Amino acid sequence: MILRLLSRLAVLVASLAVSTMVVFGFMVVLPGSPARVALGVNASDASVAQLEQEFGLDRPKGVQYLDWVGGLLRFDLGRSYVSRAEIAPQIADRLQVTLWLVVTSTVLALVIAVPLGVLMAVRHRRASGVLLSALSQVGVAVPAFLAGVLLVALFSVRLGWLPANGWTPPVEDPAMFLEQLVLPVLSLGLVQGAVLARYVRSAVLDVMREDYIRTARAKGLRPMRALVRHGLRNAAIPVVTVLGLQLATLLVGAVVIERVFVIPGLGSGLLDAVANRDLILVQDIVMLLVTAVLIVNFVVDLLYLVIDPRLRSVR
Amino acid sequence: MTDPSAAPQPPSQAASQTTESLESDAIASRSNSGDSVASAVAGNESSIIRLQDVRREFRRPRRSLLQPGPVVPALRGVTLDIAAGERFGIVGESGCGKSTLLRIIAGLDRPTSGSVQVAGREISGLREGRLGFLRDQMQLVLQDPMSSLDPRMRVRDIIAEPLVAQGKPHPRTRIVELVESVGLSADALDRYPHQFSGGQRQRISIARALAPDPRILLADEPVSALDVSVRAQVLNLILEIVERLDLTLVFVSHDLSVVRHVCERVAVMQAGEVVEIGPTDQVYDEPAQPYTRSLVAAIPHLRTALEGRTAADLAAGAAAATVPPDRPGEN
Amino acid sequence: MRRRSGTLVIGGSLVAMVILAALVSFVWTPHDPGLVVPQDRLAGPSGKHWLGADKLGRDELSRLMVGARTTLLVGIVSVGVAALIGVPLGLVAAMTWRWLGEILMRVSDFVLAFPAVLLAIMLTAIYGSGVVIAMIAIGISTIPAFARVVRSGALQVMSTEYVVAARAAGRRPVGIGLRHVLPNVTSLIIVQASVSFAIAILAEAALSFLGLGAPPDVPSWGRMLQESQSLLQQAPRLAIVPGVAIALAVLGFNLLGDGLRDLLDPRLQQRRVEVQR
Amino acid sequence: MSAVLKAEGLGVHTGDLALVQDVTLTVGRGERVGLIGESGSGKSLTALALMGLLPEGLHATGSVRLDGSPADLVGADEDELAPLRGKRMSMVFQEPMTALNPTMRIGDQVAEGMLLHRAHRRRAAARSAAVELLDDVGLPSPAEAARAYPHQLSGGQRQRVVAAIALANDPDLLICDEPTTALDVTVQALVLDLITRGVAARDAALLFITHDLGVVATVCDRVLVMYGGRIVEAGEVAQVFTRPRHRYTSGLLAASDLARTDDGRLLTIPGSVPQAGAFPAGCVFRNRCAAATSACETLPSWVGPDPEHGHACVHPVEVPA
Repeated sequence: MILRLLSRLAVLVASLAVSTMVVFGFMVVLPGSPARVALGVNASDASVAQLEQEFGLDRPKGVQYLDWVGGLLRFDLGRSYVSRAEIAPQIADRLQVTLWLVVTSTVLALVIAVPLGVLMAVRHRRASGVLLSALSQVGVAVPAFLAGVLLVALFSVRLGWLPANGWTPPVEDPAMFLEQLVLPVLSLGLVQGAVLARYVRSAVLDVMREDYIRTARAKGLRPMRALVRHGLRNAAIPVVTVLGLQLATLLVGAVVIERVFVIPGLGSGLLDAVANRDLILVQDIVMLLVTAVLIVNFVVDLLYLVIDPRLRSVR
Repeated sequence: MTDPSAAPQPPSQAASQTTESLESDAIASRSNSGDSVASAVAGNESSIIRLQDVRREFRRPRRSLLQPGPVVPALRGVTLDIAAGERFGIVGESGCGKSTLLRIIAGLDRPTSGSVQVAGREISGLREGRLGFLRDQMQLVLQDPMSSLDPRMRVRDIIAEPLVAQGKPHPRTRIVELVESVGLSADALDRYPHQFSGGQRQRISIARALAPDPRILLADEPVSALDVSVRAQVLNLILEIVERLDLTLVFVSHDLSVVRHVCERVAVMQAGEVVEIGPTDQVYDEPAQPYTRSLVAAIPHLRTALEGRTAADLAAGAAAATVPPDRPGEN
Repeated sequence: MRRRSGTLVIGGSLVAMVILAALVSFVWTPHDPGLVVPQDRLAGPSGKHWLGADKLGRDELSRLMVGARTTLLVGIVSVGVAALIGVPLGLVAAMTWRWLGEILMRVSDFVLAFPAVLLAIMLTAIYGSGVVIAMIAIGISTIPAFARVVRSGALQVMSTEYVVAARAAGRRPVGIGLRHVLPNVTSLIIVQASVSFAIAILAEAALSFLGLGAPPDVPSWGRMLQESQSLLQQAPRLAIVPGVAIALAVLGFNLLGDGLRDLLDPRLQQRRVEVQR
Repeated sequence: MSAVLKAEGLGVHTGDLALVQDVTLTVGRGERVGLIGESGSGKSLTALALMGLLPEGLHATGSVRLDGSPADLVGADEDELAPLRGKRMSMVFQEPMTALNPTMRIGDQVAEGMLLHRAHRRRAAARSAAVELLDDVGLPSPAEAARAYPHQLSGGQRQRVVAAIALANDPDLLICDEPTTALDVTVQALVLDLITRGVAARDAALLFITHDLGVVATVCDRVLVMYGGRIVEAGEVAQVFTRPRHRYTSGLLAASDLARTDDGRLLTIPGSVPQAGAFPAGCVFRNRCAAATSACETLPSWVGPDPEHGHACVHPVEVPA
């Protein structure tokens, strides 16, 4: 078990290391220098050279890479090529915003998906189950940004119940914060919930056909109780996998949703950085998002160990 | 293993090669107890398959960073000699190594050490690409009629496969001849495996095995997945073909009664070793080894049951010898 | 049984509709999709504009039909390329050394950490936006799906007795791969292609929505949706039309994939037999 | 002898396909009855129908009564069936590798049934009773086994655990569906012994389902032969296995006797077992039977003093007087 843990940890560290190379590599294969990109084609050679010197972009690539990675390890993300501001503090703010979005919508997705998925599985031969299943199929087909636009059209434009966009930090005005949070979280959470519900459904369907459920029923457990006592934990194994994979999708969804609702999170930051051609900022934010995904994958592996005793024993 | 002399090597591989092989020979000859068919010891001119101290070890995944995973011996020094034209059985319970042994004879797996000779040629060191002569001479019938035929191939392609794979001509007449020789009609050739019953699929498997005109037929539990009413048909077919084509048959089974019907000589395996070897009737009627005795005593037999043999009697028979401790499941 | 084929029929028809719209758009659209008619600005559905016109007075239906082309093109190229790379990788991972398979799977885990949209944003930061960038990004991020599906399918095939029999018959590894493994994983590949296609449509729409996909003059569903956003008050229809198109296309490919899976999955067929026993 | 289980005209259908038809059987207290048949004979479906555990899409007809319970179990709802299962009737399944929940400790799985049926109200008491039961079924170091997960046990040990679960509440009826088919012979002998002792100690009725004639003869007093979803012959084991009347029974006995040959060839039944539901109308065996005539195209009636003794064959094997 400890070996498995260590090997997963090693994979995590290796993946992070390779990610830094990939992300940095992308920026290096670039034709011309980041300074030229930042300043635009019309900038004078002198100003480009000056920017390069200021940010050490004239040093060998290897040195720049080590410098960047060293900075990452100290949470020093460097300074923006465009605004020259320290990146770390502004990313920290944006990260907080994105975390609010991602965490609340994941919770919402789970709250929707688990009961709904189980219900769809248990009633898969009845009209109600088929109907729910069809609805969830439609939910899966709607991208989060489309859900966002449609929700705004309905609740903000038509009904005027909720603000169409904007962001207020919770410490400033909790009521406003919540009002503005509702629609983006609904857009992300409903769609993720639909996707997840389908996986819960198929996992539960598979488990329902297992022999041990029949054994449990032969003991005298009623079908639903047998499923809850014996099935859910086993069904959780594939669902947790998907949950981990979905997080990457959710992060991307958040990037797009932040654009729809004009929320100053990492996604908006990333898109702004792309628009401003601020490559160091792009590099940092992408690295941050990738790190988040990799860490979640690692946590998923740990969850397996908790759920499945077969992985815990020495084999 | 209760008979200490029959346990030649401790699980560690400390013992030297020579001692071990001597001891293996010793088991073989002793358990044959002077019978004239005692050909297990090297030296029989007519032997077509000869195994010398064959060992196969599998390495489990490592449990610690510091040392490699534990080694699990599947075969602990098997020495066998199978004569040309002989019907030879290998029996044992799950995990005893009988299937590993068969795969090694078939050149589908390589022993960790020891020598495997087929028709006088050493095969244990050869790469799969150099086993052409073996594929010519030796063919295989496997256990599971559901999984041993490719569901996406027509029967004619399945039967022709050994010929196609070896780049030999495979005219339709030959394929028809093969399929008819196993009791199916030629119109079976254009159909797919799922259109056949278990017994018919085993017939197709046999036709495929016969395609390259082999001299040796290896059968791995060929009837254990079949219904009783179909089992007899397939056993008859195998025996008839072996006789007609003068094949050497190596028949692996967990079922001692089936082996008794099919084979002249049998090797009983336990925990990677041959514990007893001899003429089938003798092994069955007067088992020399406690393990063989328990194996025979545990079989629920219709006739003895009607004579009043109960489950308690079976259990007592099974427990008479030391049964290896239940091994953890393999999954 | 009936519901199973129902899934297939609905999915197939939706996909056929999208393909038909794209094909027809090459020879005929109600109007020139790029034609700006100021007096038709935000016109509602009418005999002239069946689905109305956008803020520049361009015909919505025509743009929708031409947009289907973009959607399909990105899907076909990215999924096709991903399959071409992913399938051989999966086969190699399953059929050669185990350590290589392990490494390939770790690498594919790693690639999964870079979702298509993120990859596209990175590429855009450097090369600027475009359909090709979108296709590359979506293609790369789709490779792991194929590699994984093919590997696990191939591992299953490799453990069957008919592969053992083929080896005993003298088939070399390449022959086994081509004659046994590939035919038996084809259904998995088809299903995966359908599902990946749905994901590719979603990714393409997201990129166009962000302005990172097709350039402004090429009609695309995601961009149509984005342009509608400022006009939700006056013309919510402009959001609904491309939105429904995206959703139906994705739904179609998903249902098609599900239907094909049920139709082709030998495990399910076996299960059906078991129930009958 | 009072009948613990009485099934009359039991059938199992999927859509309009009949998989099991007209099964009538009784099992008395302390009696051991075998149900033998090949694949597709419907023997496992019969067992599941008796327990009310048929998979989705299949439904039972006819009637099943358990001594002391007024309700007909066919068509009864879960509220009536659940309290009976695991308490008055229980079941041991074929596949020990999959019959136990892989993520729950063995002890908890055994204790669960006792807690459920109020044999013990306290969790701790149920746990220690579970350990005792595991000891009873012959698990080495039962306390340790109770803390283990299923994958840590061998197939034979798991089947002992399944048997312990089934015997936990001293049921009146134990149904075993091929409980030893997946096991090695030596382990099979021990598990068979364990089951017969467990049943005898509780004076329970045993319905033992298998394809293995030797096993039936060893374990049971009485036997029912199933083929094509119907019971074709029934009677005392000694009677049926030495003087079979139905052509299928005699063919099966001949084909399974590897010591009896005709010129070196084993005796066989021609053809193969049809797919479930694809058996001929009339006598289900007539398309493989050498004695079949046009008279066999109508369903043969039962010949015998009662449903527990007799056969359904138009041309029965003659018994030398």
